Amino acid sequence: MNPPVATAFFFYLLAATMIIGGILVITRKNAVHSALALITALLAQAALYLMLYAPFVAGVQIILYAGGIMVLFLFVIMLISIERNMKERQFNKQWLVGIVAAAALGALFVTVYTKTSRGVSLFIEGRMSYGESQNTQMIANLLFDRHAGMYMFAFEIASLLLLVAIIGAVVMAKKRI
Amino acid sequence: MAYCSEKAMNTLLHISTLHYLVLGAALFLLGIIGVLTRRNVVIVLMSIELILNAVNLNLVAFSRYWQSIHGASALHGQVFAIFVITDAAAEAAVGLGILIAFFRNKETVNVDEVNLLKW
Amino acid sequence: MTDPKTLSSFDLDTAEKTYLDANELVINMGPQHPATHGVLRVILRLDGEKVLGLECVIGYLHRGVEKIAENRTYTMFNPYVDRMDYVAAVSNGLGYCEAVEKLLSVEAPPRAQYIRVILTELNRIASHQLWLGTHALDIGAITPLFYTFRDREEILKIFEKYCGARLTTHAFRIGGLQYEAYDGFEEDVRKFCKFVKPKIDEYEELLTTNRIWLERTKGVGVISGKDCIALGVTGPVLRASGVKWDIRKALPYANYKNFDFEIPTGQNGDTYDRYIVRMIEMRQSLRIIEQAVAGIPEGPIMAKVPKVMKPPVGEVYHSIEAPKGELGYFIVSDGSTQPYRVRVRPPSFVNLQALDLMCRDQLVADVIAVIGTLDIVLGEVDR
Amino acid sequence: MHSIVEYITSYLQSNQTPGAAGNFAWATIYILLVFVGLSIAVICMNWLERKILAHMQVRLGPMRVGPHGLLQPIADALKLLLKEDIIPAEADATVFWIAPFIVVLAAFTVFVVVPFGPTHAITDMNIGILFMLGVSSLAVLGIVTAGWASNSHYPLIGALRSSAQMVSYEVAMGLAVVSAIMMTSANAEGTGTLSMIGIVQAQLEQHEWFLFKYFPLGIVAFAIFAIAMVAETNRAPFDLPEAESELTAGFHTEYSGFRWSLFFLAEYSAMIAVSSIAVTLWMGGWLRPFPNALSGPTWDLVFSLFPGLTFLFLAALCFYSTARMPKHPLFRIQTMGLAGFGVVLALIGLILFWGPARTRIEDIYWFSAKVAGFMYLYIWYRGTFPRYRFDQLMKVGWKVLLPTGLALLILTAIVGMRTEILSMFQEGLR
Repeated sequence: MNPPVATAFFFYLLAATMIIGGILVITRKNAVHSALALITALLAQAALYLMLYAPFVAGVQIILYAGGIMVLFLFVIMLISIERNMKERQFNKQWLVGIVAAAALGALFVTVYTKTSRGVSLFIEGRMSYGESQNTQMIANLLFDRHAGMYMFAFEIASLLLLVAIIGAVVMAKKRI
Repeated sequence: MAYCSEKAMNTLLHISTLHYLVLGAALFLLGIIGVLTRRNVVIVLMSIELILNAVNLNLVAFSRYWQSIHGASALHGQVFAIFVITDAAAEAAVGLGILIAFFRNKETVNVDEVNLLKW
Repeated sequence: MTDPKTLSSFDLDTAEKTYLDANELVINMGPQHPATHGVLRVILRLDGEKVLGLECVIGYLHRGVEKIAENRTYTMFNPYVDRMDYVAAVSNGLGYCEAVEKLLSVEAPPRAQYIRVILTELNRIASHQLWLGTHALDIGAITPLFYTFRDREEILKIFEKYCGARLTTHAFRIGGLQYEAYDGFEEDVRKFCKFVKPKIDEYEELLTTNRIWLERTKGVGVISGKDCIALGVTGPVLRASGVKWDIRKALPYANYKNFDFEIPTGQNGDTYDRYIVRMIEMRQSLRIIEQAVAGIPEGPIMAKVPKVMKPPVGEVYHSIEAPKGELGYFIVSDGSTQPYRVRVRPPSFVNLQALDLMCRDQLVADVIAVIGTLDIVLGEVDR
Repeated sequence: MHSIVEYITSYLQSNQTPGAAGNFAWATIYILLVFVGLSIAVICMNWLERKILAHMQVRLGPMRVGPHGLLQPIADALKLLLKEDIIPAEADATVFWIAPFIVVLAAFTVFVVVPFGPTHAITDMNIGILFMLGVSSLAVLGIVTAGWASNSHYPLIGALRSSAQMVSYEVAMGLAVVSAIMMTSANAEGTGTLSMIGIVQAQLEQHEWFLFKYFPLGIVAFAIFAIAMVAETNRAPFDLPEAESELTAGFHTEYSGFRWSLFFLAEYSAMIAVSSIAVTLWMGGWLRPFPNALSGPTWDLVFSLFPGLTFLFLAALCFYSTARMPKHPLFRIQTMGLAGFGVVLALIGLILFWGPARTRIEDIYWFSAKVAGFMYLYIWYRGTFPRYRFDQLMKVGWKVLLPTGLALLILTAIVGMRTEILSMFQEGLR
């Protein structure tokens, strides 16, 4: 069977964008550059969601992460003057701990992912149509439907969490309460 | 491509759930390194976003895997991803609020200097 | 009464020091800023967008008009005053001529007085129209600017026909007028009055009940009558704060006694009241012009004044109601052909003092609105 | 070779968008067509705005370059391209360089899902409207970074203002959009859609524009959107980020030449984009007036004549102006140019009467006509209103539009579910 070159090409392109973006996020001195790198990574991830037949999550990713949260980040970076901070040391002395911890975790992931049962990887790809055109409706059914919706309670809890976050953010940012 | 077996080539080119999981793991590790080593709180928060996104990628990839087993309407992973994005929004709002309050009092954004419970 | 200490509480050095404070932002507005009406430089101390204080830096247009007066004869200095408030040159000339006339103890003949009033009031309308256009432009409404300039053009045409100049008119002479009114002058003025009345309604239609205009001007740049008096603020700004003080009525000069007109006052002393006061003033000016044109007498236009003026030793202060406020001339004569000292009390300069007080705790955008509503002309502020 | 031709032509028989049909060749052609059309629309808009605004303000506007200044936008574009591209010494050069491209990309990418007709869209997405809102919200990133990278006070304040403004108005905008999307589910199956094409088809099936649905809820939602979209595109009376009397030019103060023209391009295409959303959601998208009441072949023919007639009318205007041109040798070339322009317009009009062209162009014509109406509104606002102050702008967004939007959302849900709610009550009573 011919390997699906287009899919592989786009996957590796987007994956490379994400990895490079991630590396830039944690290495840039300037927080604005970090934020821009993170935005690039997030947009690449939205494209990966589309490749995974999850258009609704991709849309939410763009509108909330790239258009909302990251604007908030940029806003805050601009409110606090960063010139002085940029002259300081950027990394703390825990880099050894960081590398070790990351290596240990990486080893764990590698062992899990390469584990096979009877010569077949645990996570093979099934081949079927995923009903992309009904994606949004199906997510809505899971969230809101009176009979099939099992996440309604979780949804309400999430909205409560957002309310708490709003109040928390207002209290934190206010100078005089 | 003599040095690359056909089987390995096949594994590389047939994008499966595993590929997404590896990518997610890599992003997760990058986020961990960022959180542990950076001093700038803003970048630490951004690394946390990176970690959350790695998790999300895994969730959506699993969702697709789950769909291939349980039918098209088994979108639980995607619903989880949406909840995680909600949490990320809440976390960013509160985290940045704390950051602004901190900056206003200490005139710095270094996470090392957050060593008092009260100021 | 506001404590004068609080009025100007910071200088450039403290501004430099506070620059490092993250909560305070020091912004320099001007002298090449489109909204400062010329070369005014305003140094703003901001907390976010809130104004903590500001300082005006003036003098970019200083030409030493008062010093020049000491080296010119009384007649020669007359054109210079036109260059102070170039938007209302006729009023400047009137103030100077009347001050010297007072010093010489002569009075212009009635016909000259009437023509002087007509031209001055026309100039008041022109000045207010220019103010309205630029003020509305500062607040973001582009269209009134073009409407007011279209109609101001008619006034300038009358000036041009009368004395040949449009902006720096040099219309009056000490003791009366140089030129007799041209043929059809009265007809032109009458036509203009008829023409401009609906146009003023047009401006008001665009702005007076416009929600955004109301929100931008109501409660903005509030100043109380007491503060106005304490700072010496005059003109429409003072009247909008509820003080009924107009030199045309209070200390009548020229022949304003003969005319029937009202002095509009506001209650709140905010930008909107100042706008309304000026709009009514335009209509009242039209009323004065109509009465003056109807009652214009025949007769000479020049009083008997010597060719070489040597006023007796002494000093005189004479003030008139210029479009922007009280315009005063203090002239000291040492008996020679040249004044010993001329001191001008320009309304814009004095009114500008109130800017700091009016802008406290307002937003940056309000500073623009307040500078506009003070109706300053930098030629007059800096002289 | 044959297969390639077949591949390209195969799309023509299908009644899908090229994206949905999976035909990359036609998708590319559509992308080119849309972007070229968009650029032409922006150029026309530039000329029209200057002329219309000028005539509102008792002036003539551009008159020198070409007859009635018709070539002025081209002259301006040339000037901007040839101008020196200045990057301030203290600026962050990389970010300064990238920022305008972010804005332009965000403004142009949304047109991927704009439906100019049932098949005249680059693609039809399941999440169409969400995609449009999301991508258009990316423009704020470009504006913020542009202001920051300039490393100057005025652009920074302008950028902060605009980011706060766009983020706040997105909320109200989203609420209004959700209420329109809810209306799409008022059918037998009770399932709505986020697809742009689906939304228009829902209006066709429900026999009314969502503007008039559940009167007055549709109109209120539309009003919220219409206000929010002006704020979203930073146009008068919400043009605070570029309030020239306060912040000189706002976030793009330090930009010049080509990069500045990118901001300009992005602003106008964003205006067209949000107007397209409004037209699609509330005004029936590509549908001609009264598609159900005045149906039948006669009415179809009558309405399909409109595109040609419009072009003939424009041509007539051109000929009228030609007749009124000054009869002086100096104006000979201009007069001939104007006449030639009229002839071209008339030819286009005549081509549009030809059957196949008529049917294919009709949807695009009605869509563009509706969008053009919104564009005129934008210009009209600019000629009429003063500018809001920043806190007042926020007050309008958060204290007026947001609560109204929330109430509207709940009311729309209640009205949409009224039969279910009634039956629930009856069950409860029983």
